[in-house]
Amino acid sequence: MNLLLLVISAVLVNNFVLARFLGICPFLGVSKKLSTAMGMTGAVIFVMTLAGIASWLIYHVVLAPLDLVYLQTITFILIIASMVQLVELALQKISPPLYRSLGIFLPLITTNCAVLGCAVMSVQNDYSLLETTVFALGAGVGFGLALVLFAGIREVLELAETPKAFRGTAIALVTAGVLSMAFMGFAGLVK
Amino acid sequence: MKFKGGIHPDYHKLTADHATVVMPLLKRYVIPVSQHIGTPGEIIVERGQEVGRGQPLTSPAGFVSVSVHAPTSGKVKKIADFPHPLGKAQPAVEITSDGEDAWFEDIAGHGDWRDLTPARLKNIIRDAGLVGLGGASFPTHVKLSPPKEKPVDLLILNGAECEPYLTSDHRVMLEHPAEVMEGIGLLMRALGVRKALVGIENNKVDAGEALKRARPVDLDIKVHLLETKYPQGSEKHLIYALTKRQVPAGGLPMDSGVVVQNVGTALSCHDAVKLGRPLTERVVTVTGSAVREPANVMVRVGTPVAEVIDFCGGLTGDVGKVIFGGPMMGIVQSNLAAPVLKGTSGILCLVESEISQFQGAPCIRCGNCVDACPMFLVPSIMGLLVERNRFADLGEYHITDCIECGSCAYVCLSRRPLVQFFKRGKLEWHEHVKQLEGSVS
Amino acid sequence: MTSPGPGDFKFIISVSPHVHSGQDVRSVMRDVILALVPGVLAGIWFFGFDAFRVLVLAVLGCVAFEIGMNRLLGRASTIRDLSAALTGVLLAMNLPSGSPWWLIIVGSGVAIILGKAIYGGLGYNPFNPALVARVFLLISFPVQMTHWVVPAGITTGLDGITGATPLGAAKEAAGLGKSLSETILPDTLQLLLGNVGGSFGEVSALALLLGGAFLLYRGIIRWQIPVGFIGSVVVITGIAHLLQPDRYLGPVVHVLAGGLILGAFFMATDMVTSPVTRTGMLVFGIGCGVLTSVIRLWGGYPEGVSFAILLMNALTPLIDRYTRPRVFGQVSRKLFEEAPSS
Amino acid sequence: MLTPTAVLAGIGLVSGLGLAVAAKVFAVEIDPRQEEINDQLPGANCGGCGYAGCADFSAALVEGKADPGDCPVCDDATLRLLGEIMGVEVGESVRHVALIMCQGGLSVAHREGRYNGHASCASADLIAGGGKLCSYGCLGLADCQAVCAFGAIEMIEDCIARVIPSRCTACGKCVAACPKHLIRLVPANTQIHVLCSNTEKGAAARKACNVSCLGCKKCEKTFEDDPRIIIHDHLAKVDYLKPPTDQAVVEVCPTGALTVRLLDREDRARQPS
Repeated sequence: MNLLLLVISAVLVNNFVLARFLGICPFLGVSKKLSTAMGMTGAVIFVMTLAGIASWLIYHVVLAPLDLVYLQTITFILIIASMVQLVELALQKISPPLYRSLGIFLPLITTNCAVLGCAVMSVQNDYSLLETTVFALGAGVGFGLALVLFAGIREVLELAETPKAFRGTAIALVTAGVLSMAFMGFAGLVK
Repeated sequence: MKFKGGIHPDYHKLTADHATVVMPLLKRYVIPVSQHIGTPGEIIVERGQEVGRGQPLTSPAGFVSVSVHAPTSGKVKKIADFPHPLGKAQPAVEITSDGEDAWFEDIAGHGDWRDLTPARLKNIIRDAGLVGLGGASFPTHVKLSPPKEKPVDLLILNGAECEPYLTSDHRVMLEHPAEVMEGIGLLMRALGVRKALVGIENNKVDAGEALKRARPVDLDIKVHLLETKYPQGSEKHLIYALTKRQVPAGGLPMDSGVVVQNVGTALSCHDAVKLGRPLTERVVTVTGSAVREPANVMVRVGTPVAEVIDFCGGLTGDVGKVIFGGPMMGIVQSNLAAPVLKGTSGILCLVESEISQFQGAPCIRCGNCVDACPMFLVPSIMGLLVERNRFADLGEYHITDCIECGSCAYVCLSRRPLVQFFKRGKLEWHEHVKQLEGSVS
Repeated sequence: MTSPGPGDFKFIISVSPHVHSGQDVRSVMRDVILALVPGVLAGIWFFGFDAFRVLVLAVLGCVAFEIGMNRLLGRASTIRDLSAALTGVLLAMNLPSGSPWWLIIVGSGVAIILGKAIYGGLGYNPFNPALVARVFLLISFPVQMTHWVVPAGITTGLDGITGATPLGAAKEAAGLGKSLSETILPDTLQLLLGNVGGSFGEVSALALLLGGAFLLYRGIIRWQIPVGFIGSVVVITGIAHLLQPDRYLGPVVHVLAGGLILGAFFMATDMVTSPVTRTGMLVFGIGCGVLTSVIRLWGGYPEGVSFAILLMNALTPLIDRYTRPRVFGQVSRKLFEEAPSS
Repeated sequence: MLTPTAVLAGIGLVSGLGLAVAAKVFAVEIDPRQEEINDQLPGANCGGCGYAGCADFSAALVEGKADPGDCPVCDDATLRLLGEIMGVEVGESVRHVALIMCQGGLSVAHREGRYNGHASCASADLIAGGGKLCSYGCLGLADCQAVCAFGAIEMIEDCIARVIPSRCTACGKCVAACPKHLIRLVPANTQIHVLCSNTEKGAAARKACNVSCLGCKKCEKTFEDDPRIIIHDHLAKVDYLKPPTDQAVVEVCPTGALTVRLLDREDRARQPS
């Protein structure tokens, strides 16, 4: 039962973007077009889940026994970097248009604090392997939900007569603020 | 007997009970060469040549083309660019009448249409320069010859006349029911169909009765009264209301086995076959509160608008717009020297208080236009996309299916010039598709 | 008089159509304000002069901020279209009657600036301005925003004792694990008339239903959103009530209490922030209902209507995109082959 | 101390091997020149060229979809180098500037009606030509200004636009945007121009606008031996390959359609004479 609560918490209540404010730069960078947003969501969910599992394994099989816990962050980044490189190579082959539209933001996932945050959090909260996978999947879906929702709004905002000073990222940040205010409605949903 | 969408404008049928009045012969007529959809004909007369009434002035260039004829007997004064109601000045033949109004000697009746073969009928119709009088002015003989792979089993006569103010079709049906019915018969024979339906809005019950009484015994023609709603007269929606068949998006009526003709066209076809007379005059409703004596006038094609308005008492001081056609789809005129064409169903002179001006305020997404659109498009977002030059996304919103009926702009709270956005959007979309095909191929 | 020659006659040159139904933004906003009058009067009846103070301050605040922003952005004045006034009235109805004056001014500022002007004015704002302000205030000033005053009626003067709203009481009971039967709850009639705690505009369900019916009759709002909204709340709270009657309030109370009627008929149906297609409106309504129920039944806040509508406003662009009607004569969804993709 | 470095090295090694295998499996052949070009580019991924980043721009360059000049950041030396790699001749011979062939502001031209609709020339052009008596003239609804990325077009009066030569980079966007096709790219060193596009006969042109070209051929006649201005369709056209140089010829024109306008020195457009 608490797996369901874990997912609801990761997707809605403590949404990685709108509640924990992690992964903001791809959130702003890729949300201009809905199609790229969906592509990015797929990539992030894939990387997050794999990175979550890999970092749990590395932590519990290698670091903990040899009490090298302080190496946790550097190893997680190393794993995430290689995961991202893998995705980049695959994507360039499978769908070049999506690769081109994601452009600079695909390699950016390496330093994306949401992915690293998810790995570190699942270790800190001492989740089991199953819980880590579910939590990472939920975090990825939450990130995707916020990103797709936000891309929908931004595409409509493109048609608006926004005052010159607020065009582009400024109005996006304001809208993201109001969106996170709305997400606070879910506070307390998970006891 | 209904279609979804559409609006209920107030109808102002001021001239519904005015009998048709014939305009006297004038001294000068200007007959534009291009008066129909399709390639304009080549001019076959020269300056100074004497012509009889009904003598062809141009010969058709290709299949989708018909000729134009002299409205009266007289001399060809000049062949040059004259003001045209649909935009820039275009080539036209100016004729000064000799006062006799004598018919061209070759004009002769072809007897009863029942003994003529369909091919012969179509030739007579083409030579008489017949086009749809509903406003689209598509050459009639082309509509009557659908390709083999598109079988047609039904002819529909459009007597809806859903545009406010206009009453020309109403008068034609009331004053010449027998000729209209005969005309329908000959169109059925030319098209090779055994069934015909006449669609009339139920604000013209007297016309419906007149037609029913005049139905020839040997013809299966049913007259149906439809709900008075704009745009009932749009071909796709008239077909749907009468037969529940849906013309496929981007397709033509013949794709659903139907051909639609205007009741005025049926009358003109009858005159062409029985009396051998080409299409040189038609009933035009001259109405609106900016013209002193609104009337239904039998006008010769090529009569300058100023003359027709003069005949109806001239314009009042505070005229705001002079429009060819109805208030919903009519084309605004800036120069009253432009002549009446075959497709002109009305001359509408509106005072400023009757006109609604566009403001182009931002769209507040109220959804009125989505409810009103008879093609079930989303005019609010399409308009916004055009306004922001986002033409590449218009295909997804099916802009090419817009019939520019104006229902959306009629109910738009922000008075946005939606039909202008869609006219522009269609041009830009076709440009975009051409570029894509260019770059892909 | 001889007809004018070419050129010296100044006709208006425009595209068709040349006539119009006569309805415009101003007439629609005026009708909505008219429909709110019964609700406002009921609020003033129950909460006394204080409620009227909130109303006036909110409307003046919104109009003043709108004038200021128009001037600041060098835009033509948009006061005539009454949208600022309407936002003011709706904002006032979402605030407790005892709200301090500065809270109202901050609310109006947020509603007009953050809610509308920053996006370029009416028509471009993705979120309902009044609700942006209400949620902003609820999160920033929780104490003042939940300072409910027991309705003492205009005649008996005002005494500032606080009384919980029905939903608030139910939430506290659930929190402490007490069963519903022990907590004191107003009976349905009081709920209907509005003799209960709550924001000054949302209490009298009867008055608001009257206004809502007027809007539906005038065709200003479509039935899809209110029916979808209230319908889904009734269904979900109904099931929850059946499963655990002592923990969850019945559907009737859920409908009449809190801001549901005000939200469903006046806030969710705000044209600019709700979908344009009928199916889209139904999806929007049901979405609002589901989210409201989820927050009310299991969430932290007693009242979920504002959050639900804001979240569905965020979803509206996606709803618009995926609930486009099938074009007349379009056989398959994909009849119109896409232009060759670049 | 040894174990942490060993662990890290181990993980690094394993990942590296995995990626090496993946690189083979997902190999995508890239044009060798693309690498070379990519090194030359500033690598700022600013998107000024309209592509998602420098890598994207170099791919487009190789496919010939873009030309080196598109990159606003590269200096001339780099542009020339890119040209050599691509084997394409780069650089411009004579600077060109956009010129609007119309002077028909409402102070000189007449309206045929009051236009009411979408404030865009291309949209207005669809409705009875836009409501100006001269159906060839500028509608002044700033389509060109909207599309000019360098702010080089200003609306100096009702119903007429004018190019600011010093800011114009001859990108050609305005030429495509004008529905009346009034804008031409002309060499910046020319001074004498026929600023009119009306091909109607003299009488009609004069009625439409006071500064219209009547096709009276007076200017054509002053160049008996080597023709520099040609009359075609009642409209004079300057031959920009062999432009007239003597500014005195302008006095010959009865309406002022033939006029002097210096295109290389002005920074602010002068008010119409």
